[in-house]
Amino acid sequence: MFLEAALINATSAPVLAFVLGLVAVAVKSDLRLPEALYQSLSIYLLLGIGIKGGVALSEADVAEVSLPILGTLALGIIIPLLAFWVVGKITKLDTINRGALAAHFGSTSLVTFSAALIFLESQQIEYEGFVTTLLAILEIPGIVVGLLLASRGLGRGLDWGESLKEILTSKSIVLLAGGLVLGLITGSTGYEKVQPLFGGLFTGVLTLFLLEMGIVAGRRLPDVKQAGLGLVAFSLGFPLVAGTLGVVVGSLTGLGLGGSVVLGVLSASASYIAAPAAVRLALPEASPGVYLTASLGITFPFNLIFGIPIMLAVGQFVEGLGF
Amino acid sequence: MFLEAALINATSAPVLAFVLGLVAVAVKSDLRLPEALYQSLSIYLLLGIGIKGGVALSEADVAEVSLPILGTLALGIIIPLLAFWVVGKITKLDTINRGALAAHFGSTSLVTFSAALIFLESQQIEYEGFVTTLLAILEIPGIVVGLLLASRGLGRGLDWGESLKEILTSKSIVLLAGGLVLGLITGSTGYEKVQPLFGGLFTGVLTLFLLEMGIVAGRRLPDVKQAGLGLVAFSLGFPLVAGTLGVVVGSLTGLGLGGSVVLGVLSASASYIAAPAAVRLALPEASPGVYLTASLGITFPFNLIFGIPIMLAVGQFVEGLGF
Amino acid sequence: MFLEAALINATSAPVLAFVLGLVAVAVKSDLRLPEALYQSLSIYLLLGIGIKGGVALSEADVAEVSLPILGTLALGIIIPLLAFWVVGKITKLDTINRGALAAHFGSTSLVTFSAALIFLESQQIEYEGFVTTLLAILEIPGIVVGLLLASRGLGRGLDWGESLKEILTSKSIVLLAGGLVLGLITGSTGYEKVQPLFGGLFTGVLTLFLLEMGIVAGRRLPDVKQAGLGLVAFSLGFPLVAGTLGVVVGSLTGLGLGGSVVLGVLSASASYIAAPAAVRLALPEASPGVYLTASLGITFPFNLIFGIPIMLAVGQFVEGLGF
Amino acid sequence: MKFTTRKLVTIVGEAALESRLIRDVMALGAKGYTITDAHGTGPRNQRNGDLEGGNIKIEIVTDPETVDKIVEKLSTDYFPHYACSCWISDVEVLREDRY
Amino acid sequence: MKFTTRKLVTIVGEAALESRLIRDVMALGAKGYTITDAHGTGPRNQRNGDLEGGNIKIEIVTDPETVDKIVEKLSTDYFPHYACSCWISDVEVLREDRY
Amino acid sequence: MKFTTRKLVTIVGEAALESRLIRDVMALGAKGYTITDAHGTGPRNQRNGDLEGGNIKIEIVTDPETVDKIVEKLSTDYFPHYACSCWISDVEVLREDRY
Ligand SMILES: Nc1ncnc2c1ncn2[C@@H]1O[C@H](COP(=O)(O)O)[C@@H](O)[C@H]1O
Ligand SMILES: Nc1ncnc2c1ncn2[C@@H]1O[C@H](COP(=O)(O)O)[C@@H](O)[C@H]1O
Ligand SMILES: Nc1ncnc2c1ncn2[C@@H]1O[C@H](COP(=O)(O)O)[C@@H](O)[C@H]1O
Ligand code: NA
Ligand code: NA
Ligand code: NA
Repeated sequence: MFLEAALINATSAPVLAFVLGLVAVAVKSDLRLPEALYQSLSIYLLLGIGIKGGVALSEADVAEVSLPILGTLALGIIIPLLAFWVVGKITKLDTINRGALAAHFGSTSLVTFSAALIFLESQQIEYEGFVTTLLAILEIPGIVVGLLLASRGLGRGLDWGESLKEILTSKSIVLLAGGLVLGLITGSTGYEKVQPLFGGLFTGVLTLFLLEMGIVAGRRLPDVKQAGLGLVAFSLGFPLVAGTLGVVVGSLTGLGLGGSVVLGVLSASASYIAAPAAVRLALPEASPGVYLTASLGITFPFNLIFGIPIMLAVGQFVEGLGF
Repeated sequence: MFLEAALINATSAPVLAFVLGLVAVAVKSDLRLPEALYQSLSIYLLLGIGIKGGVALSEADVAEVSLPILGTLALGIIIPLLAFWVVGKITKLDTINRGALAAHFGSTSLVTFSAALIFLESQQIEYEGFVTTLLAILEIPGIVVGLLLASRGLGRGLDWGESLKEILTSKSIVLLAGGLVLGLITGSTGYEKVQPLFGGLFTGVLTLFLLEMGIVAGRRLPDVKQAGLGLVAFSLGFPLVAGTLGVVVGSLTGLGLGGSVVLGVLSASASYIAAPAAVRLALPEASPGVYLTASLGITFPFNLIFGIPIMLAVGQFVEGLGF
Repeated sequence: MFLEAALINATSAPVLAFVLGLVAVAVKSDLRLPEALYQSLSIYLLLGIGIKGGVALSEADVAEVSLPILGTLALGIIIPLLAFWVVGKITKLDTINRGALAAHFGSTSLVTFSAALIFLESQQIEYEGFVTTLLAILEIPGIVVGLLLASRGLGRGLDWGESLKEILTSKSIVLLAGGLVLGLITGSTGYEKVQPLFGGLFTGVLTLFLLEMGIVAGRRLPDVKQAGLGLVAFSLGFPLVAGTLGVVVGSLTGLGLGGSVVLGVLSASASYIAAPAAVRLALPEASPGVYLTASLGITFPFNLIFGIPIMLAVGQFVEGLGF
Repeated sequence: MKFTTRKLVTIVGEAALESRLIRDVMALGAKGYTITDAHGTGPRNQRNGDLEGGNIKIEIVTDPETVDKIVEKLSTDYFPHYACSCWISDVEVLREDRY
Repeated sequence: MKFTTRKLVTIVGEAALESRLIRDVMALGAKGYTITDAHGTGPRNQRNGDLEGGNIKIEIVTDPETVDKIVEKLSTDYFPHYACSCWISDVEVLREDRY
Repeated sequence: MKFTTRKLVTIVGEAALESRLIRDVMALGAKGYTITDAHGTGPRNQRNGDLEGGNIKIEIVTDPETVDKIVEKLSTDYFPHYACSCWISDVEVLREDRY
């Protein structure tokens, strides 16, 4: 059953496109999506996911939503702390780089999230529409906690005002949060009119996007060799730990199987867009060769291909425990 | 009833996206659609609107179409003259800038037009498919009349040959007029095949486009403060006058309620693509700080949010008069 | 009947958009698709065609497929040899330019292929889904044979290792072949999810793409005057010869009417993307003014408007012979 | 290698001016030009909020006489009305008859 | 035509730095700048695999004193941490008060 | 601030040449380069209608010996066959060992 689910995930068009991107890099092809297309697709994904989440939220009731939100907030603080501590145990990285890693693994990956939704749909497992709200919530605190942890290793103080402003007004947050509000206001009547674009084309667009992600991740692969065993172990093992935590929190706060799995995937995933941008500006002393290699070169492909079905298995196990 | 319609308009996805764009500028976000996406979306809108208009025209009969076309031509000459005169009365601008404003308010805004169609559809009000033809017709004469008026204030003569060539062969006119002919020839059988792109995705694409328009308009807002009360009054009041004129002409030339409202919106709207391009090249002495602030910074947002439902109210009133 | 089919082809939205592009150049409009959009659309077409071909292949059985594949391989070698010989007869071009032309006419045009599929669908003529496989197969050998023939005229040797690598890892081959494999693996269940993007929007996207192709071809037209009668005769006549050969081979290897016509169109079409890129790098001595004018300026428009319905007529005639 | 001295003129202006600038520059005797998309700010921009939309940067390698003609043309037809910058530097080229 | 001598500073750096670089450069007295999108490689890039994503090239025509201030700022705030290149050349301009 | 004199080589050529040009330039000893997308016209373009599609502009800051090698390579391998322009100017840099 697990193998079957994993196979369905691995043979879906988006995941295969990701593999095609890896292959294109391996054979040294000049294939690359135009920068403007890549940016356009990511605007589409962020806004579309936001809108759909908002529409779902407009139909959910507050009671149902508040516990999961609180749980997610807690995860947003606990996961980066845990990551910081684990990295300290199994690598020799300094405080700054540990904090940078904590920021990345404390935040989330929109694409992994989207792939998880498509996977659940292909398995006919339902999930709460408002999980997008959880995505938006989990995006930010991890970065802040990570920066906070790193700043203890800095000779200088961090310019918190500017850093927070840059994170909160960054493109991805404005699109995601803006989309949520837009969807909340326009509701399902308004959404109907834009469904052909934001709904119907979603999996197709994600397929194109993952092609480019495969290329980007493939270019990172050579760095993995230099990364050191500790970092590789962390990038593969930590998602399982954090992901299981997410599933459990989801289950405890009242999410169904699907919702818990999504929260697990969110917790397992590492950011490679919002976090790197914030860390690069606020924490230039941290090495992109460490944090991008981990999040984009290892954790992202791992989650996409293995992490998602594993989280489902974990979800089913936890459900079986029946607390 | 009017408030209800206004609310439906204001909570539609495209208008909310426009507001999101304004907010993004207000919070100083770096959100911006890639230039290539913005251009691609505008090509899509122009060609798609042209094609749909052409298909509708292929099914209309000449008798029905000719009077509204004549009426629109008349509007294309009267509105810029009126604008030139009104601007002279309520501002201290010189002949050149008055002519530039006349060119902008004599021409039309494709996006306001599209938003009006979507609004009418949401209100289940029918409109004649060939209104797109009216859009194409109203696009050009206003610019020519405006330049003509301005040229009286120039020390030099205007290079009419070049100016007309630049207007008539400009991207927007070629796409709109070319789309019309394409739709006319291919008819509804040919259109069926491209409907999923040009029809199904239309509202969604307009939503993305309006996000960027919100950003562009938002960046113009600071200029509004320096614009002077006269210019602001003109930009808010003139659309109502010209729009009412358009509704009445539509009604008198035999358009139904929907068609009259569309012609009203077309008359009320000011150009911020075709006209600025033409004016900038033919009339560099005119100040973009005046004409763009008026058309893009004030009139466009006003029409999008208030003007469209107001035109419907005007249309219903005029229909009630029953001439 | 032939005229009727030709008319249906000529009044389809994609072909009309091509004509609109030609007109835009003729009236000296500044209309141009943004470079990034053009590239994005071609990625979409290549990947989408590949995926659909792969899905079809996953449902075909080996027996049915193998003979047509062998026939196509034979065409991939015979057509460039024939082209090289004919060019030698009717023009005064040197060995290098003859080889370059052979490479172009030995390879194929994706857009002509796509237009042929849409045309057949509009005629309700069925074709084998795996024709895309034939497209991918016919893409490469012609280029290799052409370079081989040209290299006899070179003072220096050709860097075959690098040239082959550049051809095989080029963007178009990776997308087409990668898409085929992706479609083969994901099958019709996986395809269903991406159908709205890669299936539903196909004709619409091709319409936009052909608009740009019209502009590009239109810019080549002035060169046609300088091309010499021999080259023009070749570019118009050779497609008919090669196309008929293709139809016959298709029919002999067991393809139905639709499939034979597609193989005919593939044989008739000349490459203007893969071949020029390969020839430009491997054979810089050849003149783009010769090979691009022939393939893009003459053969491409000819095939798009006349060649496709002619191939159907040839197919129907060959079918009537009943071998 | 035989190097020759030429001038490099760099013009930055509103993108809408592209075709006019090219026509004028070539008519004045330039044998080639290279254009890149650009954006920027200058003293004028800040004053009166010119048209949104990008700039282009045109680079022209040519001889000093042509430079003078180009600069003259800019001064009369472009500087007064349009957002437009220009600077000139010395360069060395091979194949001197091409520039 | 009255030409004046100025300096042209060219800075190539990670695109993410755009707004910071502009703010700093203008604060130090530059009256304008022109930006183009770019990509490239340098000695640092090859060493530790910096962020993917493009570079920007900023060109600033200004006087020698401002050049010194800009170079100083780059040396303290940018060179140590970011992928960033800089070179300076001589140019001539018209309308000297603009630069 | 310690400035050192270097040369700036600017090469404009068909975009398809990008990877070859970079490989050659780096092999000849350049330590970095910056590329921007460009389009343009030159004497060759007008003669025989080369490939549609853009140009790239490559800028390389390096020492005079490497410049000579690059120019030599261009003269033998690129100028005869491809649309390709090149010009050279003087620049000053900081951190001299980087260039
Ligand atoms: N000092 C400068 N250095 C570099 N580029 C400049 C400078 N001043 C102006 N520019 C460019 O020239 C354009 C037009 O300047 P302006 O005419 O002042 O609006 C600006 O948008 C900049 O791209
Ligand atoms: N020698 C050079 N010539 C031209 N551009 C350079 C050179 N070295 C570095 N660059 C540019 O400066 C950027 C940053 O260099 P680096 O700090 O070494 O990563 C590179 O990505 C290149 O675009
Ligand atoms: N005089 C020039 N000034 C600036 N760029 C030039 C000049 N001549 C040629 N170019 C550039 O070099 C490219 C190749 O020139 P060509 O080899 O003549 O086709 C052109 O497309 C232009 O971008
Ligand atoms: Na996480
Ligand atoms: Na109007
Ligand atoms: Na062929």
